[in-house]
Amino acid sequence: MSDAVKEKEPQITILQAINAALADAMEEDEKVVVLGEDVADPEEGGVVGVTKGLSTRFGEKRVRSTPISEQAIIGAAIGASLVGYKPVAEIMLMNFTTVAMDMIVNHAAKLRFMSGGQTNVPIVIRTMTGTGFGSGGQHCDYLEAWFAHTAGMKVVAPSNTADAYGLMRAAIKDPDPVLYIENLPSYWAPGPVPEPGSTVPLGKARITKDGSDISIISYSRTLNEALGAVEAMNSQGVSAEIIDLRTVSPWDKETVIKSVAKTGRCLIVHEAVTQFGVGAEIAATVSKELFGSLKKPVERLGAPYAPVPFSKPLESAFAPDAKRIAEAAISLCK
Amino acid sequence: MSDAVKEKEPQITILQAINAALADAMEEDEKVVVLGEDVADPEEGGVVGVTKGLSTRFGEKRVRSTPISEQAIIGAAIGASLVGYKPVAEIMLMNFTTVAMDMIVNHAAKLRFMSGGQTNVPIVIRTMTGTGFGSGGQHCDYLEAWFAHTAGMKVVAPSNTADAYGLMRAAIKDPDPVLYIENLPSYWAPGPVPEPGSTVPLGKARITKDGSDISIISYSRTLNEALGAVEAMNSQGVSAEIIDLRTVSPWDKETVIKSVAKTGRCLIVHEAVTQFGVGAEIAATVSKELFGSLKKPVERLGAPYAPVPFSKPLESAFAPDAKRIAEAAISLCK
Amino acid sequence: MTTNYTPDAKTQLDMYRRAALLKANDEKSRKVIKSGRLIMPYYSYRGQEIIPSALCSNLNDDDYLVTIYRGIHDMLAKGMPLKDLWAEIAGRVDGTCKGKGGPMHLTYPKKGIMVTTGIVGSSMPVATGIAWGAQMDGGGRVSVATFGDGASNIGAFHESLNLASIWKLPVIFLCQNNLYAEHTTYEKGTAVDRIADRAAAYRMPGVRVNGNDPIEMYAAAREAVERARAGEGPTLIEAMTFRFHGHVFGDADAYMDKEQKKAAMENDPVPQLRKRLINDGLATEEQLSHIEKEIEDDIEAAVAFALNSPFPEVSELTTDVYGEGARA
Amino acid sequence: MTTNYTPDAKTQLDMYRRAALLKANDEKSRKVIKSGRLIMPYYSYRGQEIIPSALCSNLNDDDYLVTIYRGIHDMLAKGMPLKDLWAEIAGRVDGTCKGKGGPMHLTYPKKGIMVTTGIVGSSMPVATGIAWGAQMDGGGRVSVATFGDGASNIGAFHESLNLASIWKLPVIFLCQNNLYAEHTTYEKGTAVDRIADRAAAYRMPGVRVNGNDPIEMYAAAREAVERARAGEGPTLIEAMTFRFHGHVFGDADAYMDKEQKKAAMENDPVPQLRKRLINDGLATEEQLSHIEKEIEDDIEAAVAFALNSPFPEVSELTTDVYGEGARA
Ligand SMILES: Cc1ncc(C[n+]2csc(CCOP(=O)(O)OP(=O)(O)O)c2C)c(N)n1
Ligand SMILES: Cc1ncc(C[n+]2csc(CCOP(=O)(O)OP(=O)(O)O)c2C)c(N)n1
Ligand SMILES: [Mg+2]
Ligand SMILES: [Mg+2]
Repeated sequence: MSDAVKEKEPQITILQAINAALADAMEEDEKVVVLGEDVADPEEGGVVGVTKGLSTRFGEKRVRSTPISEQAIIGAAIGASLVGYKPVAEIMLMNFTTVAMDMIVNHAAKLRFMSGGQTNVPIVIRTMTGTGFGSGGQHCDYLEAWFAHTAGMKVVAPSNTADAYGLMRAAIKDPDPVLYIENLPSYWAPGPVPEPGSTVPLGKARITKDGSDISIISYSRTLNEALGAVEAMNSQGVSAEIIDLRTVSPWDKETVIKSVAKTGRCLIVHEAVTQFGVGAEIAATVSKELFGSLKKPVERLGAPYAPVPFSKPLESAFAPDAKRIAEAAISLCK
Repeated sequence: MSDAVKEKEPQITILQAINAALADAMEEDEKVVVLGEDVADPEEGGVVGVTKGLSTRFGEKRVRSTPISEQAIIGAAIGASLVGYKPVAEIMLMNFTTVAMDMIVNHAAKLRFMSGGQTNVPIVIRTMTGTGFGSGGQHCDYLEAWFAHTAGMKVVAPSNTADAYGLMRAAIKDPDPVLYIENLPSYWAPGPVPEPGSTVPLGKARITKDGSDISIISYSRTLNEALGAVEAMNSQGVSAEIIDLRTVSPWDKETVIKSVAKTGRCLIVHEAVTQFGVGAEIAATVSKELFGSLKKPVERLGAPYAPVPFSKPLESAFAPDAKRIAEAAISLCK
Repeated sequence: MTTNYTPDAKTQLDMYRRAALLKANDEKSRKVIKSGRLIMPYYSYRGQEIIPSALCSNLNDDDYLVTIYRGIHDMLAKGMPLKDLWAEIAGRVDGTCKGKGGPMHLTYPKKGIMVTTGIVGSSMPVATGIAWGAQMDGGGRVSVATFGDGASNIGAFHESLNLASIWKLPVIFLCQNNLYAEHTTYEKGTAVDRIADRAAAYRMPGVRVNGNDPIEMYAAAREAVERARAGEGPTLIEAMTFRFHGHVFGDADAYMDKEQKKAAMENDPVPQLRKRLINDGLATEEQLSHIEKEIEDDIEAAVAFALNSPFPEVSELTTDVYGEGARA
Repeated sequence: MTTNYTPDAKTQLDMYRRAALLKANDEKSRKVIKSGRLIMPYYSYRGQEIIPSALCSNLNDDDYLVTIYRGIHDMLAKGMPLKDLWAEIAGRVDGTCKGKGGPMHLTYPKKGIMVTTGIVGSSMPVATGIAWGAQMDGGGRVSVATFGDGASNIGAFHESLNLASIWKLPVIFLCQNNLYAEHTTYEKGTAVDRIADRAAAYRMPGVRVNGNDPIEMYAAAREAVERARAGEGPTLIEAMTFRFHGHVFGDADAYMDKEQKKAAMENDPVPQLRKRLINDGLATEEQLSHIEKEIEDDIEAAVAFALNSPFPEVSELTTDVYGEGARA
């Protein structure tokens, strides 16, 4: 298909894809409810409008704006889920999960196990994060490693419209708590219109681009940075296979190992701080599983060990971008 | 020195070593203050008595029992530290850090950086955890990986009396926030009396036992389980070098790499869930740094991906013990 | 305090039946633990029996309860079967949670016992959420969070009461004020004379009652339940009581006022209720002895059942982390 | 409300000087952002100037302030130098935080501006802790936490007020009630008619004042400061006000009541104070114009200074994570 034709295809943004997934899920299942700060339409359907229109369409009984009370928000979601609802709760920014960690970690994640399977907590926690808007140290952290380390939680982080839609639909249907990570600067990135009703299975990665020299593993915004690095890599004769993890936990070991077994090189990229980040688990696993057959040590590219800085040049140097990904991949393939 | 002589040396418990470190620090520096639930003597100096005697000796102005308000406890410590105090705050159990994560992660860890170095937060957060007492899913988690992933935090976890004392003294003197992890079942383990005033530098591991076949890296209670595995390993002709990390973050890469470079094999052991745990960072780093020279893939032994179970046989199977450590080490050396 | 809701004879007997069960079960528990037959952290509720007995005389099986580590009295009053309870605290496969939850995480949804939490204050956000579900269902079901006096100082209390009030949720916040939070006295931790007064900060009715007085406690619970069922929103009840045996089994109690404790134990509310029922002619000595004997036998049978139940297979360690069909 | 504390002429002029600075600085900020010369999240405080102006007329340089993302008015009133401020929000090396903190994390300990937080409610626990330090020091210093109406619904509020009261700490909880929390109205989120009434839940004096009235606001602040200095403990002040320009720069305000907003802007408190000072003969038109001109010039100079200051070296990314001598 030529680029010209492609451009004529209808497009929507990631933000719209999430909105559509919520709307379709609510339409299909009346037990799906939405809550969070400013999520209803009198409050403009969320600070960036992800839930816009839902309360008008489904009523403020099912789409509830809350006080600034994150413990109560997650508690409300957990409680309602215990009696048959499928709440989608918004924690406006990922750093604000810090005031609700007890509810998420000690309760949502554990109730199924601690009750011996008598109860379960089918909630989705939507949250957004990411550098790029000069919000500084307390508004941009990627904290997915915490939740991936928490038994009972699932963590997804879409990078495009199809996954944004499909992972949301799957997360809502899932019988367990799912943390759904949205990237703030990517909201307005356009992409193909997802097929209504489509789901993307949790725990399944996607080979976004085939390649033979190196496997680049990423998710969320940095996956697109990796795609942005393709040209630079090609120009140096480096053929990268790019894998979108989509689900950070449980992650798709099989797909990753298979790819790295083929390419012999592995670069893991994420916006979170490298140290003790998600890349560590993947690197440890790949290094072990493919011991003796790797061409190069597994490399990780994440943020430096520092809080997110405000000043633009520092902020720009904080998260991996296409340029640094290309450099790292090319240097690994030398 | 024969065992008979050793036994005559005066001994104290880890609990007493922590208590002595606090008392000596308070004696030396009047800016050292202690706060937490039940920490003063009218409340028995803590639920297990770690802070016993301190308020009687130094006054309830410097040793303050608090309401059950973990956010306020850490906030109080942060605030007092900003104006010149060196608070040691107790969060009774590690799982209760979940209600104070905002204060710890968004504030204590970041204020130095966000203020461009104008302020700093020299606090120590003491917390205890560990399986063994049948406390179930919400009282025993090892969550050190979260804090190790948080830029600005330091994390220590002593395994014996000397380190319990020396790390506490160093943590109190340190200009930044330190999370000090105590293991509940180890409190009453006896050991040599630490030298008054001695410190153990943060970030320095200790080779607890020399060996040539495999490096076992651990900290906190499982370090002692590793020591308990020595006989079984010896009997199979396996000579293990056992390294006590002591500081989990920033961890002593140099000592670990040097040891594994020598032995060619590496087993990392901790009580925390293996997936996305501290062992992942160490395994990823060791695999990379010693790429091509390892005799075996780096192995990790931690808890399964599950909440802590109550039932005794399950609880006993949850955390690595001497037997499983020996098995894993022996199998790696085959 | 309203006095519109005086329990009739049948209800009073029902309350006594529950309270006697709770008392006997606590005594048995401490005996079994002391004997070394069971090892676990045990938070005795002895002295607090009237509160859940009076509460649950007002609840239906499909009303909801979220309780805490010190909550076995609440669960038994709500209908937790003795065998499921004892097998659980013994860590056996026949336990209500297959032995995986233990005494701090007992759950029994069949009787509305939805969550037991070991985190101070965390019963409240969850019970509030359940009440939100109940409100959406429209079936008139009520959700109750029980918690201690110390828990009234933690953030989750504040957020829950505010949300419950704003959304007019059918939830009852039942504070069992036993005057201690672990080793800390009420006064040392709590900057208000009466926790009930905190209700005003949430435009919510708040009432302090003598939780050891069945009539008073019943009326308060009844009023709150009716409010909730009628869609009029939440209530905060502060039920004054006392725990006889320290914070946790093995606690030496040195921090407790000896006189205060002695006085409380002399005013043991369960035998007092018993005496009054007989004095007021609402029950006979024989009737009550018969009930108590039945209870003894049931508990005995439950303990025997529990100790004979097998431990779970070690494979249970990694089940129930995710649900069926979910990728682990 | 007490009326013992009427500000004298000098103090009123001092308040106006601060308020005029705040107003001019906000206007300049929005202009500079609109022009594209600076890019940042900007939370206009326009309309709330009187509150910190009256507060800080009662504070010394060594009193402490912990403020929030919407806090540049608080900082300027407390003495943050314009150049340090502007260079910081421009992300330059001459900024008070070397450009690393930015508009949400401005800090200037030399004037007691200890922390600016972007987390709703988190000013309170930290300010409470500073007050604990001040209490131990015994120097009579006061610590102030400012926060919004929405922040009164989060757990940290509850825990902080309780602890501050129990420990009798010299802290002032200053709620700037601008009737909105992001896009949510006060009533929709807050289950109490007056936040000041929540003080009763902590045995603490609570007062609601018109925060836009310099006399009323001054008196309330003065009384709270004196209480704190005298060791009598904390105070909750709810200062009623209104934000003119939505939650964040760029906010379309569609959720706001047009009439309400129009009325508030017509009652702009800064020109009102100006007018009254002249009418009451406390200042002349020339005097005030002169002050305003000085302010304009200072701001202009600060903006120029900021835009000419270099950006920090990229190596700054990994400094100040740990302190000197500490192992990184
Ligand atoms: C968040 C949290 N902090 C601390 C603890 C430890 N802890 C367990 S029970 C308890 C005292 C609770 O007192 P109260 O709320 O009065 O209940 P009671 O035990 O008296 O029934 C404390 C501090 C905990 N479980 N959770
Ligand atoms: C814990 C937390 N939750 C949510 C947010 C997002 N947020 C930023 S400002 C704000 C509204 C705060 O309203 P209010 O306290 O009234 O202060 P105002 O902005 O009106 O000055 C919200 C919800 C946050 N920063 N922190
Ligand atoms: Mg209590
Ligand atoms: Mg507001």
